[in-house]
Formats: sequence, structure tokens, C-alpha cells
Amino acid sequence: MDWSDTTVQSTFRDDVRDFIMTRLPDRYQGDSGEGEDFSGGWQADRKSEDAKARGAAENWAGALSEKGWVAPAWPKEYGGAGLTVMEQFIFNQEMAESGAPSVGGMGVSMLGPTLIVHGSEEQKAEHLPRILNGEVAWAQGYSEPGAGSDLASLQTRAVRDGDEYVINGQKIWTSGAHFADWLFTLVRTNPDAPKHRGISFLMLDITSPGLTVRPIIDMGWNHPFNETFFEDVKVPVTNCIGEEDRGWYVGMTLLDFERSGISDAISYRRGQKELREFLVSGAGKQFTRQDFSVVRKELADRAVETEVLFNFAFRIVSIQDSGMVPNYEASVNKMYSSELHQRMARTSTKAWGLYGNLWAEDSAYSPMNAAHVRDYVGSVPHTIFSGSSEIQRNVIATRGLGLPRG
Amino acid sequence: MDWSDTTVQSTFRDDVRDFIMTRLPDRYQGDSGEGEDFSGGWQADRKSEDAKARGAAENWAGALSEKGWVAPAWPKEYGGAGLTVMEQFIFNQEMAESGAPSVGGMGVSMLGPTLIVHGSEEQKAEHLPRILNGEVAWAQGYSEPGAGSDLASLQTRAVRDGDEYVINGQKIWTSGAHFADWLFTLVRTNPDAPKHRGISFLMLDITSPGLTVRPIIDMGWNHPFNETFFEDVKVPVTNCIGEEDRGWYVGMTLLDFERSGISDAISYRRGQKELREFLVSGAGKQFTRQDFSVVRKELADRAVETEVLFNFAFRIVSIQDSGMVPNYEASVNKMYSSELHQRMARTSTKAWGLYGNLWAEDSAYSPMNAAHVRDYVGSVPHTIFSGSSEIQRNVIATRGLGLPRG
Amino acid sequence: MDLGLSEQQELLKNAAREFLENECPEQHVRDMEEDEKGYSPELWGQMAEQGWQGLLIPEEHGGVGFDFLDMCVLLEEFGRALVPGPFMSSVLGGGVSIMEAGSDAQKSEFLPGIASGDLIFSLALTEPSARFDESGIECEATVSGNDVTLNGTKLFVSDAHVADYLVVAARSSAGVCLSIIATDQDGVNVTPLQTIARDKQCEVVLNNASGQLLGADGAGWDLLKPIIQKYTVAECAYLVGLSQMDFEIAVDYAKERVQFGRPIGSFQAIQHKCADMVTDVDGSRFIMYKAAWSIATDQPDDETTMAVNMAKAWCSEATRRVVAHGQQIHGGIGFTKDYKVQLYFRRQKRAELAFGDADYHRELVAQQLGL
Amino acid sequence: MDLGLSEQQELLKNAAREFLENECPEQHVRDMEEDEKGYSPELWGQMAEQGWQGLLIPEEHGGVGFDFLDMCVLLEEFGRALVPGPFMSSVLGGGVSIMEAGSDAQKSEFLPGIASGDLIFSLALTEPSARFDESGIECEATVSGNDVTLNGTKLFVSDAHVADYLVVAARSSAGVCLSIIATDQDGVNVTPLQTIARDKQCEVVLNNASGQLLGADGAGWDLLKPIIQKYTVAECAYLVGLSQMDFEIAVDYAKERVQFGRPIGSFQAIQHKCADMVTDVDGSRFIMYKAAWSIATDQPDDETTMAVNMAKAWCSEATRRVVAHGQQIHGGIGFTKDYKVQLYFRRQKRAELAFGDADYHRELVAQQLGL
Repeated sequence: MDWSDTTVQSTFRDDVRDFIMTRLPDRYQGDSGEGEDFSGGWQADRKSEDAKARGAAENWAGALSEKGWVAPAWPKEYGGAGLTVMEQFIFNQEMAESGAPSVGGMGVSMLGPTLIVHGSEEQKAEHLPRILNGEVAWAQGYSEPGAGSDLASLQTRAVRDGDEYVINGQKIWTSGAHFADWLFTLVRTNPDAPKHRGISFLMLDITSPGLTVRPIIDMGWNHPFNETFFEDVKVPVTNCIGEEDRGWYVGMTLLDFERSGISDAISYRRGQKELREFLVSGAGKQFTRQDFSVVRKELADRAVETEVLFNFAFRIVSIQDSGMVPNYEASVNKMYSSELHQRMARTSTKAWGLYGNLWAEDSAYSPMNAAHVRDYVGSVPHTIFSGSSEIQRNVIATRGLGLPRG
Repeated sequence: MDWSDTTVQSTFRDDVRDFIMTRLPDRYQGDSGEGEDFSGGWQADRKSEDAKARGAAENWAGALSEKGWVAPAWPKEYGGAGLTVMEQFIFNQEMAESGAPSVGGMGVSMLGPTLIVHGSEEQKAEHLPRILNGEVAWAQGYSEPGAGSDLASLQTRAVRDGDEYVINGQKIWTSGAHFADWLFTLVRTNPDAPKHRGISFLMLDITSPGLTVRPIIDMGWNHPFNETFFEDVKVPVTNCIGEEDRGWYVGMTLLDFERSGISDAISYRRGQKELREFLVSGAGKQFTRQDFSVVRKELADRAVETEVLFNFAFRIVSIQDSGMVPNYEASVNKMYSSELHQRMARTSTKAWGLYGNLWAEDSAYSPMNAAHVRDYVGSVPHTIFSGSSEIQRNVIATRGLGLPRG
Repeated sequence: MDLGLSEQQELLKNAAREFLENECPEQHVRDMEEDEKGYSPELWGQMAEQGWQGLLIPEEHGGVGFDFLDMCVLLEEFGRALVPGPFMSSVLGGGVSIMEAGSDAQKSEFLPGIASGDLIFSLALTEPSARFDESGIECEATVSGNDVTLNGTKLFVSDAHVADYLVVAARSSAGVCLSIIATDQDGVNVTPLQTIARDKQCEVVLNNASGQLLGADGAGWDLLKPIIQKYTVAECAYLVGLSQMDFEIAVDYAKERVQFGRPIGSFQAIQHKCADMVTDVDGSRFIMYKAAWSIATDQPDDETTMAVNMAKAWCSEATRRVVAHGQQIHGGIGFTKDYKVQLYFRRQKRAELAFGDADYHRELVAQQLGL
Repeated sequence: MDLGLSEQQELLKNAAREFLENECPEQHVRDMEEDEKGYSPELWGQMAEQGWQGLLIPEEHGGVGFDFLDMCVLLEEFGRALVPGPFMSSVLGGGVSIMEAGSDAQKSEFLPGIASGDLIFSLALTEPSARFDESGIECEATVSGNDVTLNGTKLFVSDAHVADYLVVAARSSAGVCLSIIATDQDGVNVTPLQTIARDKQCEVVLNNASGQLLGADGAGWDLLKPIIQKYTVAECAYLVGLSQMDFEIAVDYAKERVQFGRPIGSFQAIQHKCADMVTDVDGSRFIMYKAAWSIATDQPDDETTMAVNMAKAWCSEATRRVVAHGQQIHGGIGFTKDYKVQLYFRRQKRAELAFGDADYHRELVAQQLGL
């Protein structure tokens, strides 16, 4: 058991840290991460109207690209860095500690690995380089209004017509589609097969005729998600990854990424530290509720819980580093992290008493730019998306503990 | 809306209070209720080896009997007091406030009303008077090892043989059977019928040959429950209440009792008050943990929650008083009360720090006779018996809110 | 002992529900979120026609003369419909303040206008210290006879931007004093703040603002006590209606939304959340009404104070649990601006914080318990 | 970064589990609840043969010289098997105290006996004030050279009734001092107390009891710090094993117990409890090991202190949640004395309270966070 780096790990960590310190554009220095609507992130910046933002996105992508660190986990033959899981972990840790934005979004994390495993040589040659050089950003079209937790019941239809599929239907929660160039999606190609066996995995240009992306404005007035409508959208059959009707299994490919979720833990710890420091500062005291002691205990609990989350992340990477595949442990991380996030947002908001009402980022009356009340709202979907807490607990109980399915 | 008595109610309350003050035997004065193992209650006292205890049980039964208050809810024609629901409520309130033990146990609360509704004239004539005069105490044999929450799956078999049933099987959690003279029980008379439709409701003498009562010692070293074994126990068919095979419905008879559970709320409030007073007293301070402030907030919460429980009780009696039947509200009371009980026991135990270890009632080192750590253990089954919290929430959701069954 | 509504209360409740379903639908609530005033003068007038602004005000001053319990029945419906606008500000902050502290002349001068809806009031209690106790009152008052001059900043003043008058708590040489000031004077500078609930809470900067004394100079804190108590319970009533509706929306959704071939409401995880929600909502309702009853029937001071603190301690937390479950049951759709349930989630926070959250009131409960 | 066990730790763990399953079955635990001594000298001897009492003790003093992390691996198994007896008292309270504070002569005198199991020690730290801080030490010590005379009462002293020696924290004119006293003298009066866990915690009345100084006079509190830290983490390790086993028992039961025609473990209400249990158990395990690692590898003082406080804050609460769920999942059967799960429920409370519960350690965490 060891909570510290080996010498080799420590050397790699220094490299990453030096690189970030040297090459991270000013725009991202001291940034505390992407906003709920991707603001301040690479995806938004590369399509920004502000030339400085675009420049920063480009420079940072270029710098990472030099090291092969746009896609640290991809094999070197495909232009990745071929990092080990532990190296990826250290890389991700350092990126998160510095608040540096990752580059390549879902193209790097989802589509690329899927292509690498299931794609044809033509598909790989066409798409992988354009992900790595930042030319193409990808969005994911999985969920539908009627297929959320029960994703496999998706109904968006793709009908083969010669060399094309013709797609009709609707996707929802297509996050970042408004910054994306291409979309990968699961569609039903065989409505008569059992629900997991009639689905195909398609890639399509987001500007395809008949495809409409409509913003979903969330309860915090942000725009993280979209609805995507398909009206006779035509996609060449060559854009199907893997076999037709086998898309469910293509989409569920277990990627050889480190899956620790360490960046959550790091961001929670940083956020709590900033809050505590501000609370006891002169500027903070003017906002702090008179009966501060009530929050004190909660702040201590959140700190302990964050330590637990760190350990959950360390556990995952330890498992992966020893060549095994995490089972229920990843579900524990997701569930625990998202629920802790909500508790943290409540605790933080509570610290401000009546000031917890204030929403304006730029008001002198808003403590810490109203970050906490915004997080109180913004953390709501974290226990819902990417597998709700209910689904995670089901998975832990059945897949993890072997309890019989209900 | 009115939280106070009407003049009529207030007069009745004064009557009850005067009666208790005048007639309650010394033994029950200032008593804070029956122990987990019925110690200090009427059931145990009437069978006690201690003549004084037996005398107190008898005197008190006699006093209540004079007023018809052994069975306040029974119709006057059967020897009850025929009190309205609101009068029963006031009666129960005052009994609980004074810590006076009720008399007649399950004979009064369960068997009597069932007989009154479903019994033959002979059955009523035989059994009701002996409940009212304290001659016969009853125990309930419903649950079985394999039939807990799923009671209707009970397997204890009764086979008709001429004028008798022959019973074989096992009951469990027969509370108070060690003080009881008779048992009422649900047995399966038709194993081929759907599970709710092959059950009969039988009464039997607990000394019947072949019937064995074995104590269950609980995790607090008390003896509240028993296992009851039936080996060819013979019961006259005349001891079946209602029709054969219709016992499930006989057993589920909704009784016209006030169902508010007010005595829980009263006992919680009294317990908390005693704890708070002791905590701030000289004697209490020597036990109180140094960092008492951590318990302070919890004690306030428990007090608020007890107020909520009072209102839940008041709601039930208000509904009944207006001639309606509570629906999910009784389940809310049971669930909320038992869970509050456990929170309360935790909070109380916490107040004592290391002294929360101590179990001996008679040690000078045990604060308040170790009542709280004993309650920490003793409250464990309260969320389990008489419909577990899980069952109650199911009932609230389906019967109360109309959510579809799972 | 009777926890049911009286016939008159049932009538009031049903009338209010019907009226608000028609006149204050979801779209109206959304419109007012973006509206500069934050309320519709037309609806305001209609509500006045219903007699609501004057519900508590005696008939002799143009009101209906109902009691405080009745008002809470009405406010439950306001919470259910999320009625935007200065109703509580004017009725509780203005009307109740004047009823509690005003001279006969002041009652005659202001109450009819409040009852008719022609005047809008608000209570300027808190300041940048955001405290609810007496020491939180630092705004300077200079009292000369019946005239008061005020200097200082009041914060989180609801609806001050549309109020004609403010009841201001300030500190004079004699202690805390209340005063009534008109907002249309140079010395009053009102700036609305952006809030999570998109309601209108304002900064009010007073710069030699002048007004008239309300109640005796130095008696302000004592006078405030019953005003704050009523306002606090009124916020609880609003929370009860709000959480009841959030709960109903969630249960309806759980019955309709199908996943894995069955309504999600058939899953125990959802069922048990719903069971906890109804427990929290019902618990909130009765503890609120107990406090309201205690006020309305003039129970002993210590009992009323305890009942009020308990009510706000409970309702603040319990309704927060309800709206959090409401969001979780809805899944993704509940997080969208376009779906109604989020309106309840955001507004719960405002009322949770108003006049102190659960921790604040729990502390007061602890003190009264002798802890 | 590696949260797995080392090969040596795996061996230790597997050996311990096998040994304890055979030698310390449930019935033994039950027997010892009723036993006056509370442990079996025979098993005690067998454990010593395994080298466990000497696990931490250097080879030169008759031990095995493993590190503190290894000890926690072993103690997890002790928790799992609910091993009764004075193991922690003697090894942590005695062995560690002497290793931390003893002179070479004292180490030579006592450590071999502890390692071989021939001597049983216990730490007499707390008093009727039940405090864990320095000011809780009020027992009077009179120090003269190497000799110490003690007067006062120590309370909640585990296994003092079977201990040969006690390490006593007392207050001399120089401050806190530690001393070693033999129990077989007139001035030492030991009375076992009845506890929820049916372990043996004792009142120890010292009446001119005499012993030898352990460490410098006045340095006692500083010397105690690492002793208390290790003991605290040891209690966490015990809790981890205990809660792991409670959890496993509950999951097994949920798979077997059938109601409504299906195993109760197929109901979401039970499944989700089990998911929460495993989260709490796993969370406990790693936060405990982090603290143990911090001690074993001599991380900076402030980091170790924080890690220890965090571990006990978390484990105390999380394992309590686990054993509560364990009871609920079992329904009625779990409440009977004859069924095993209750043994875990009762013992959890002892370890939860030992060296301070969650609230106590949370406060220390808050202080270290600068709050």
C-alpha cells in the first residue's frame, strides 16, 4: 500500500507539471475549470468569437499535440501517447490540479477509442487525425426522450436505402453539440430484433441536411445540452462503426482509459479550500453568517468525504494498474462523487445565509461570484446523467454484489 | 383547526385524569412505561411471583373495569365503554402521560374487536367477559419463520378432523405468549387455494397438548418474543372465528380504534425532557461529554421531529373523528415514529460519550440507568415489526399515492 | 382537537386554487421571472378584488377581517401556484406591521390602500450583516417628534423597487425604531438584485430619507417580534404549498414516465422517495398550521415562539428534501428550464432562507429547550 | 500509488482469516461474552505462537518486526472474527507504549513478555471525565526518581481485570507522566463494568499504587500522541473488518431470504441499502489504511494527524450506518440473541466510541482545516 509516487511516477509527474507550467496559455492559468455550459473550456473556445480565446485553444491543442498528449491513452500508432493507466492518471491529476482544459473532448474520450477497437482502416484514417489536430470536435447522440436510464429502448430509426441510412427520430442531452462538427449516435436499424440487438453505431456530419440541433436551456440558464432532430438525414453506410445491428456492443466498448474520476476529487478539494480560505478572510467574513458554527461541522464532513472520494479514485487506478478491470467500483465512484457534489453545494450555500440567494456573478454582494448558489443548481443533474444514482446502486448490487435482479 | 380541547373534551379529559390520579396503584406512579420485555406492565404483573405486583395488576384492572375502561373502544353492549374515537384518544393520551399501564393487552385491542365483528354469539359470550375481567390474556400467533413481511405465505397447517382442527407448524414473534392464557392465530386450512384464501382464524388455549412456547431472547437480553410450535395440536372447530378459509379477512378487520399512536409521541417527549433536564443538572454534567454542543443541535432536531409526530397523531384522530378512515396516514405514523425512535436513541447515547458503553442499569456509572444505550439496542426492531419501514413505504406509495405496484 | 380546515377555509382554499390556476398559470410565473417589475398590476388588482390583500385587515379599514390561520390557508395556495409579486411584502411586511405598531391615524391612512391594492409596502429589516436579531439593525435613525431621518443600507428587501412605502427598522438613540417612508424621494435608492428564485430582493440605500415614526421610538424590536413571527409562518405556508405541488408533479411524472417497460413509479427506489416526500410535506403542513394557530388564537408567548421556531426549522429542511427528490425523480427533463419542476426547486431556496434557515431556528429551539 | 496489499500482507491476512475461522468461531465469541475473563488463555497462547502479539515488536525483543500497516491488516481480521480478549490492550496499549516511550531496559524487560503473550498489558488513559485530551488526565502522580506513586480513578480501562501491568497516564508536578504499574498490588483495585459490547472495560481505582516511570516525567502527553494515534487507527481497522463481515452476512441473507416469492435481495430497497453498505465499508477501509500508511511511513506530523482524525471521524459513522442497515435487512431474525449479526451491531458501538466518536474527531478536523 502506498499513497505516494514511485520514482518513475514522480519523474513523469514532474514532466507533466513542467509542461503545463511552461505551455499552458495565460487564459487557462488559475482557471478553476470549465463552466456548466463548457464556457472557458477548449470546446467553446475553439468556436469562440473572441480571437484570443480561439488562439488559446489552438495554442494549447498544439502544445499537447507535440507531446502526443491530446490523446494520452491512445496507442502511439494512432497518434496517442500510449500512456499506461498510471501515467494517464498522473497526467489527469496534474491537468486537474492546474485547472488546464483537456482537448479533444468526446472525440478523444469516446469516439476515438471506439474507432480504434471497432473501426475500419478507412474510418480510422479519416477521423483519428482530425480529432488529434483539433479540426473536428465530436458530440454524442445516445439518449432519447423515451430512452434515458433505459437507453437500449431507443427508437431513432435508421433505414437502409442503398448505400445510405436514412435517419428519423430525436436525440436529447446531446451535450456540446453546439460546439461540435460531427456526431456519433446509436440508432435502431432493426426494430424486430430484441432491443439490444437491433442498434447500430453511426457517425455523421452535424451539418447534414435534415439534422437540427436545438439548445436546451437548463434550470441555471446555461446551455450545456441540446436536442437533436433527424428528418430524413442521410448517412453513408460506410459511417457505421462495426457491424450493423451490433452497435449496442460497439457503444459499450470498455475503453482502456483510467476511470478513476480523480478530477472530481481534485476540483472538490480545491473548491473547498478556496471556500474555507475566503470564509476566514476579511472579505469573506462580511458575508459569513453569524451562526457560522453550524457550517463548520459540515465543512469538516465534506473534507473527510472528499478524502474518501480520493481513495475511491486511487483504488480504481490501483486495480487498473495491476491489470484488472474495475467492477462495481466505478459505479461507487460515480454515485458517491455526484452525491458528494450536491452535499458540498448545499453546505457551501448554507455558509452564506441570506447571501445564498444571490445569483449574479458580477455583483459586489455575491460572495465568490455566486459560485456556490450556482453550483447548488448546477449540481442537480450530476446524480442523474451518465447513469443515475438509482442505476448505479442497481449495478453495484447486482453486478457487484451478485444480488438477484428485481 | 384547533390544537386544544372543546369544552366537552376538556371535561372528559379531567375525568380521566382525576380517575388515574385517584386510582392508579403506587406501583405504576411515575412509571415511564412498560419495558421491552413487558416488565412493569399489566401482563407481566398479573403473572408475577411478587404478590404486590399481582395485587397492583388486579386493583388497576378492577378500577378500570368499574368505569368500563378496560376496553374503552368496545361497544357498551359488550362491556366496553363505547367511547368515541376522540374520547379514546383523550383516554389514551392521559394514560400515556401518566405512564399508566393499559389492561387486557391483545385481548382488548385485537381479539375482542375481531370477535365482536366476526364472532358467533357463543364465542362472544365465552371470551369477551374473560378479557374484560382480566381472567384471560391473549397472544397473537401470526408470523412464521418463512412468513414475515409476506404474512399471507404462512404455512402452519390446520387439517379438519371431525369436530377438530389438527394443527402442525410453527409461529414466531408471538409476543407476550409467556404471559398469555390463550392464543389467536392464522393457519392454513386450504393449501390449494390462492394464498390469501386458504387461511383460517383460530383461537386456542395455550396449554393445549402439543403446543410449546419457547422464549426468544433478543439482542438486548430481554424476552419479549417467543416461538410457538404446534405438534398435532387439536382445536375444536367452534374456535374458528368467521368462515373457514376466510381467516385472512377476519384477521385484517379494521378496528374502530383510534389509531393515532399518540402514546409513542408522548413517551418520546417525556424521555427527551427527562434527558435534557438530567443533562443540565449537576448529576448529569458529570457524565456529559465535553463537546456537548455536538448533541445540542441533535436534541433540538429530535424535539422538532417529536412535534411533527404529535401532529401526525392528531391528524389521524381528526380524520377518524370526522368519520373517515385513515389511508396511508397510519403508515406514515408507524414509519416515522419507529425511525424517530432510532434517531432519538442514537442522539441520547451520543450525549454520554464513553458512558454510552455502559449497560448495567444499577451501576453508579450508568447515566440514567443506562436507559439510552439499552434503547439504542431496543429500538432496532421497531422499524421491522408490525410492518417494516420498507413495507410501510410501499403501502404509502401504492395505497396512498396510487403508484403502480412493482 | 381538529386538524381539518373550517368550512370558510375550505371555501377560501378552493376559490384561491381555482382563481390561481386560471390567472397565475406556469407561463405567468415564467414571464414574471423576466419582468422588470416582477408582477402583473392587472393580476394584482384582481387579487385585491378577491379581497386577498385585505384578508387580515379589519373591515373598518377596508379589509375582510379574516384571521391569520385563514391567511396561511391562502398562502399555501400562493406557494402552490408560485404567485410572483409583492403580496407578502405588502400584506405581511406592510399591513401586519401597521396593524401591530401603527397609530389609529396610520391605520386609517395606510390600511385601506393596502387592502385595496392601491398601495404596496415592504419591510426593510435586514442589512448587509444579514442578521435576524436585534443587533443586526444598524441603519441610523434620527428621530424628532414623529419625523424620522434615515441613513444606511437595507439589504434583501423584497419588492422595494415597486413599493410605495417601506417599513424600515433602524437604530435611533432610543434603540430600535420602526418608521414608514415613501420610496419616491431622493434619499431612497433601490437596486434589485439577481436571485436564484428570480424574485425581487433589493438593496435599499437610505441617504437622509425621511419618514414617520411607526410605534414608539425605541420599541421597534418588541414591535417587530409578532411581525417577524407572522411573516416567518407565512413563509412556511408558502413552502408547504410549494412542496405539496412539487410532490404532486413528481408523483404524476412517476406514474407516466416509462423506462424498462414499466412506469418508474413502480420501482421501489422511486416509491420510497415519494413516501418520504409525502411525509415531509404533511409534516410541514401541520407544524406550520400549529404555529399559525398558536398566533391566531393568541397562545402563551413562549408556546407561540417555540411553535414558530419549530415550524421554520422543520419546513426549511423538509421542503428542501422534497424539491431535491422532485428533481431526482424527474431525471434529465427536470433539469431543463422549460419543465416546471425546477421553478419549485429554485423558489424553495428563497423561502428556506427567509427569516432564517433550519440551523438558525434550530438554535433558537435549543435555547428554549434549556440547552 | 497502489492501494493493494503487499504479498506479505496477503499472506498474513489469509493466514489470520483461516486461523480465526477455526479457532475463534461465533460460539467462542458468545462464550467469551459470558466469561469472567473474557478471553481464552489457550487461544491467547495460540495467537502468540502465530507471532501476533509480537507482530509490531522488533526481533531483538522477541517480536516479528512487521510494520503498523501489517498490524492493521491483521486487526481487520480481528474485527471480522470479533476476536475477544486483551489483544489490542496488550499490543497497542502496552507494546506500543513501551516501544514509543520506554527505556532500553524497559523494552528488554517487558517487550519479550508481551510478544510471547506471557504478559498482558493495558493502557489506563481515560478517567471519569471521559475526556481524550490532556486536561482529562487528573489522576495524581508523585514522582521520585524512577518511582511513581499513583492516586485516582481511571475508567473505561479495557481488560484491566486480566492485565499484569497497566500503562497509566497521570499528572505529576511536572505535567503528565506515564508509568508502568503491576496490577497485583494492594493499591490497585479493578472492577469490570457491564457494557453493550460485553467486552471488559474496567474501573481502576489507584490508592498509593506504585510503579516505574515510563519516559520522562512531564513528557507524558507528547509521548501519548503517537500511542493514541496508533490505537485509534487500530480501532478503525477493527471496525473495517467488523463492518465488512456484517455487510457480507447481510448480503448473503438477502440472497437467501425469500418473501413474496423472491429473494429479498431482489428488491430495490434492499439492493440500495447493500450498495450503500459496500460504499461505507470500502470508504472506511481506505481512509483507515491511508492513516495507517501515514503512520507506518512516517509522513509529516500534520498530515498524519489529519489522516488519523479523518479516519476515525469517517469510520465511526460509516460503520454505524453499515450495522444499522445490517439489522434492518435481517428483519426479525437479526434482533434475536441467537443470530450472529447482532454481535456486530453491539461491538460496533464500543469501537465507535473508543478514542472519540465521529463528532470528536470531526471537531479536530475542523480545527486543522483552519475553521
